[in-house]
Amino acid sequence: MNQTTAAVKEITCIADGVYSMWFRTEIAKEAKPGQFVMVNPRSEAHLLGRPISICEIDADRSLLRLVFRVVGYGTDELASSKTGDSFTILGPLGNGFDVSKAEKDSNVVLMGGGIGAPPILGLACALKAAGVQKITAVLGYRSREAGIFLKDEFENVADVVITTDDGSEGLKGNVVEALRAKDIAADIIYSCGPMPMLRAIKGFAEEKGIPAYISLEERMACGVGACLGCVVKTKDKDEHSHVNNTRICTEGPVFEAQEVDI
Amino acid sequence: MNQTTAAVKEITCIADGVYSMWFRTEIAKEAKPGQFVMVNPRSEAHLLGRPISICEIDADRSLLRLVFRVVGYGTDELASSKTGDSFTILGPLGNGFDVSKAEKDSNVVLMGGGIGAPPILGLACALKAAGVQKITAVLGYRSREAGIFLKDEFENVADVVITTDDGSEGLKGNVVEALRAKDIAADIIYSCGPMPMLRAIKGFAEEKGIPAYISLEERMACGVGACLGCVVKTKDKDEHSHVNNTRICTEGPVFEAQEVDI
Amino acid sequence: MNTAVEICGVKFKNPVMDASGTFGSGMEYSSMVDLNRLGAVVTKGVASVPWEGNPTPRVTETPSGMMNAIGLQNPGIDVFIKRDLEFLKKYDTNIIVNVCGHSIDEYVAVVERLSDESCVSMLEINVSCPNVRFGGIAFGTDPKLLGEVTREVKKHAKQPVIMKLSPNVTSVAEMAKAAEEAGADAISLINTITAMKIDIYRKQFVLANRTGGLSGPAIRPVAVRMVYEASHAVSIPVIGMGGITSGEDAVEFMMAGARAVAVGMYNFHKPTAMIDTIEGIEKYMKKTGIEDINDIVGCV
Amino acid sequence: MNTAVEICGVKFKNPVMDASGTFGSGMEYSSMVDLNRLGAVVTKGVASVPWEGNPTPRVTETPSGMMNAIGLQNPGIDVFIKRDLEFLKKYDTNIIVNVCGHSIDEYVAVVERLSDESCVSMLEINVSCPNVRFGGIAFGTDPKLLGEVTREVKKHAKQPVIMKLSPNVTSVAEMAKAAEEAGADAISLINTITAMKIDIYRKQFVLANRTGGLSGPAIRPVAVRMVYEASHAVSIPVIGMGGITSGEDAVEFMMAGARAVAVGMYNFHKPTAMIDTIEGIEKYMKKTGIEDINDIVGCV
Ligand SMILES: Cc1cc2nc3c(=O)[nH]c(=O)nc-3n(C[C@H](O)[C@H](O)[C@H](O)COP(=O)(O)OP(=O)(O)OC[C@H]3O[C@@H](n4cnc5c(N)ncnc54)[C@H](O)[C@@H]3O)c2cc1C
Ligand SMILES: Cc1cc2nc3c(=O)[nH]c(=O)nc-3n(C[C@H](O)[C@H](O)[C@H](O)COP(=O)(O)OP(=O)(O)OC[C@H]3O[C@@H](n4cnc5c(N)ncnc54)[C@H](O)[C@@H]3O)c2cc1C
Ligand SMILES: Cc1cc2nc3c(=O)[nH]c(=O)nc-3n(C[C@H](O)[C@H](O)[C@H](O)COP(=O)(O)O)c2cc1C
Ligand SMILES: Cc1cc2nc3c(=O)[nH]c(=O)nc-3n(C[C@H](O)[C@H](O)[C@H](O)COP(=O)(O)O)c2cc1C
Ligand code: FES
Ligand code: FES
Repeated sequence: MNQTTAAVKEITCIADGVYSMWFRTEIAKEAKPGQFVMVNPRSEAHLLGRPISICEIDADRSLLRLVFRVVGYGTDELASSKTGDSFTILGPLGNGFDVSKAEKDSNVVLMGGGIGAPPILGLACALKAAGVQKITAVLGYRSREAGIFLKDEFENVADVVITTDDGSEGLKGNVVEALRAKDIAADIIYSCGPMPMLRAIKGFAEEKGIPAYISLEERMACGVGACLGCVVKTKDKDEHSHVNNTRICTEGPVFEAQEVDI
Repeated sequence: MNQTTAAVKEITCIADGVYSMWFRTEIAKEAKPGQFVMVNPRSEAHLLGRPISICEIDADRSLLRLVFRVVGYGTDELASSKTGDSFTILGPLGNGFDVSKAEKDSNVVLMGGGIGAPPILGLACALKAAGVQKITAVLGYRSREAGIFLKDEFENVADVVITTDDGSEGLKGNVVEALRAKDIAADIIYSCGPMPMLRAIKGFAEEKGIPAYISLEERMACGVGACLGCVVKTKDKDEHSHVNNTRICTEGPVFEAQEVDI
Repeated sequence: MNTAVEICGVKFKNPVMDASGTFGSGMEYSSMVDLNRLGAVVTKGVASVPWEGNPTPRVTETPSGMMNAIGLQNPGIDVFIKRDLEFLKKYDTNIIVNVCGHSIDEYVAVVERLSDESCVSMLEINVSCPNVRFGGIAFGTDPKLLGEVTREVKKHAKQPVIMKLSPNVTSVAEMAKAAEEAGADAISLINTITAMKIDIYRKQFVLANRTGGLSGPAIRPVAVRMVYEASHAVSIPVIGMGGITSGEDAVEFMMAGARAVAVGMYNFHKPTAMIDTIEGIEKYMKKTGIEDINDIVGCV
Repeated sequence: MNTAVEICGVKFKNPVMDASGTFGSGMEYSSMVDLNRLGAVVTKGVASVPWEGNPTPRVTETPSGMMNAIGLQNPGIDVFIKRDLEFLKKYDTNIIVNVCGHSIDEYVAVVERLSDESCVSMLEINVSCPNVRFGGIAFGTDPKLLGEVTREVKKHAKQPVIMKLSPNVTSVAEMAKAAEEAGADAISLINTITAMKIDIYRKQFVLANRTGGLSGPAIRPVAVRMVYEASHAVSIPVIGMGGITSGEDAVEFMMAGARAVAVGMYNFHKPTAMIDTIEGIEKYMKKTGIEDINDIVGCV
């Protein structure tokens, strides 16, 4: 974990308000899927780093890919940067997805909702590299018009099922509905996306008695476990905090769904 | 007077820490020598405009030249800008130099100290254009090493006398000493520079019984006369404020030396 | 879509005005800002006689804000009536006169002189200037003194009286209540927060007055909190200010409980800040389907 | 060149420490910051039993600052002694334990549990957290209560006691005096300023706790003023904080009267902020020819 200056190598708009960015940074050498970085805005008036998940990692060339949606000041500033611009980045942060939980012959289901898809892509690549045979990625988007991003990349490493809210591409509905509708075999689920989706997945996993690893979000200040800003309620007392609260930035952002109270 | 976006047309370093910048802006059409603009830093954490004098005006091509020394955040940000960058600028502000006070056949002496030289250059050009015959510019700098900037431009429109603090170029000493040493005839003085120099000029003018117009500086917030931040003590009650305080940004920055209490 | 608000029977075409001292008497900015578009023009503090104010430097920048110690320089009420009111009268907007004094008598003197000026819609009593000794801050930090000055001013005022509160207190709710109980028609807040900056290379205070008042976006979260506390403590209308830069900021203050808002130091950064704020409020209303701006007041 | 300072007989290799709650117990940042270089590590507030803290969201950004309403979540003194103190002991730096409680008894319980911990150099009593009801703010805004808690804590404390003051008061000088008179060995200030942010699109408070404490560069000028006022009101040492980002900021606080300084939320922006601050102080001393950092304390 380190704070370094990272230079923008490439930035492209890949869907309505969604940008893909490659950064050159040594952080790539340590990073694993599901971890994230804190990107500091360049404006001195905006002092908190923005947590962004790592989408893809090219450790050999010290490259990190981030994919993000513009929602406010920081992501807007990021989106308007150019090749060669540099940002201060802290990372890699968090636990990341534990690839070893998936057996080589497991039916692994990855579920990504909207801007939750990017970290799942890095995971899919890592699972594939680890020799996992059966990877199905169920990806939910708003609509064809708003953009079905990262589909091609997912198709390289997984069987892909697309859903949209309005049915304009793939199945209509959410990713859990798609899982049921298509009767997709799942021995283990990894997921990232909006809270209602994660809640549905938690319910599904409980019902089926399978493990589901979900990546959570919360407002963060430090990103390293020092400020206690980013906690989520837990079923059991957390080992570090000794209360029913755990730090998303440190013990997470990935949790086994049944452990957290969402 | 207006606040507009101005694009950097050209920026050059002309001496140690001193930059010359041409901006494309409609403000050029209204501006006159001795007036100034407020340049807003681009960082949201720095909200007050930086007052910078107008050095040269090219009204036809809507160009304004500013020459400034890097002393803090705002000037540093300006200095690191590039052609095409844009800044928010408010102006033209202040009264400017009154060229009509100089008769065509007066011995006009211009005195500029360090970063006080730039506004005097624009004045020299305007006096020349108004048909004034005898213009002597006495310019004081730190040293040859620190840079004798704008000398060539002054030589196009005036007789130039250079002084340096260390004698490394021209006369050693300050501009008033040079005036006396060279026994330069002066019917009227216009000046801009550091406070000790302006005080010396005020004394000299009083002694000789000639008018001296001096350009003052003070911390400013609004630049337009609204905040009352930038006052200077006056001999008589000021017409606007009805106390012995006048606004440098509005009634100044140029004052007849005997009117102000410096 | 309705953006008009009413405060103490005075109608404002929109809830946006300047914060006293940041817009002169409107004159200085009138070539860049159409005063007719403003809910009101609030004038720089005026006293019974001319005040010199503090020595310079009087202003300095701070992170996302600024400090000032003007010291209430003003030309006195006579000149003010002849020149500034005469100028402002021509515009179709409310005139709110900000009043300062060193003592209750001085406040009352100004208020009395203004009692015949029918063009003046409201009076704002500045009992919270941190930059003048005995210049208000004592009145603004002691509920008893605040009550006294409010009562005396109310006895002599013909126009509705707004008491302008200081943020430099333990409980702004208590101050708001003291003003209300003493008869204030409205309150406005916040004035600046007392602050200090030191030039470490010269080893001296940056402002000649040593301390100055902090304002700007930096203090907005404090201002919103105090507007919320004050407006929940009283039932008279509240005018909110402190770091407003946009329509969104204005809406935030109104949701906290302000019936109207004032833009202060941001006018220096952007002379059209108030116009932007008015247009920003309208844009917000359109986007969120709000028909009447009064519906959002105190809605959180 | 001497950067060492002494506070209540405790020697600090330099005057720079973290502000409680922004650096955990040092552990989290220890891979990026060499704790041996710090004047002290000040730990996150600890209570007699584990506290859950507030619901989320607990933090949000503001112009040149941030707000937090963590609500003093902490694992309780037993775990703290076993884990955090055990960890910190290994480093060559002072350990200052920040203590919180809902009542005088709770403060005293923690202080007593720490009395045998010889590795603890000082205690900092947080009577100024604005984010916990009965969690200190009352003690921190009423001079009488502040005096009481100070006296009780002093009765049981083996280490020198720093009382941490709230900025949410009319007179911080009065509070500083109350602490001194009741026997405090030192004071530290400022804690955060109570603030509020509203999400105008959701029409709700941004923080679950409604209000939160404002910190960061935005409040630095207020902090400098309060450190000046407090240090001129008492003769016990003052530890200054509020928006420090650099050696220059630290020097400003020391010139205002602080004998040592703490870096708070800027650690989040830049984990090496304290190291930068230490090096910045040394650079300033070199540049200006200051031999002993103690010479600048209160020099304006
Ligand atoms: C672990 C983690 C991983 C994330 N990964 C991604 C990703 O890969 N791609 C992506 O587009 N977004 C991701 N997000 C969400 C992303 O952090 C926010 O969209 C972003 O911080 C918004 O910043 P802003 O300045 O544009 O918005 P503003 O609203 O201006 O931000 C104001 C403040 O709120 C915080 N904030 C706002 N929204 C969120 C949010 N949803 N979660 C946490 N903090 C927020 C900001 O960080 C900032 O401190 C992730 C969040 C977390 C916690
Ligand atoms: C009417 C007028 C004309 C000027 N013309 C020129 C010029 O042509 N070239 C030039 O190099 N400088 C000029 N100055 C000085 C210039 O304004 C300052 O050097 C500049 O504002 C410094 O800003 P900063 O952000 O770099 O410094 P910082 O120290 O970071 O600025 C902090 C604050 O102090 C203010 N400030 C600092 N120094 C001065 C100063 N000397 N006068 C007024 N405000 C100051 C800044 O505007 C800012 O608000 C002029 C000043 C005035 C009042
Ligand atoms: C330069 C300046 C002068 C001010 N003068 C006055 C004044 O005369 N009377 C008054 O009541 N408030 C005065 N104020 C306070 C403002 O009206 C306002 O309450 C404060 O600045 C907070 O708003 P802001 O953060 O938007 O600037 C002044 C503020 C500034 C910056
Ligand atoms: C996230 C966070 C948590 C804090 N927790 C504590 C705490 O536990 N005890 C305490 O006395 N102060 C706490 N504070 C206050 C800081 O120690 C400090 O007084 C304040 O933030 C001002 O300094 P700054 O502006 O440099 O952040 C906390 C501040 C922040 C930002
Ligand atoms: S963001 Fe600070 S503990 Fe997680
Ligand atoms: S800078 Fe505001 S009056 Fe001159």
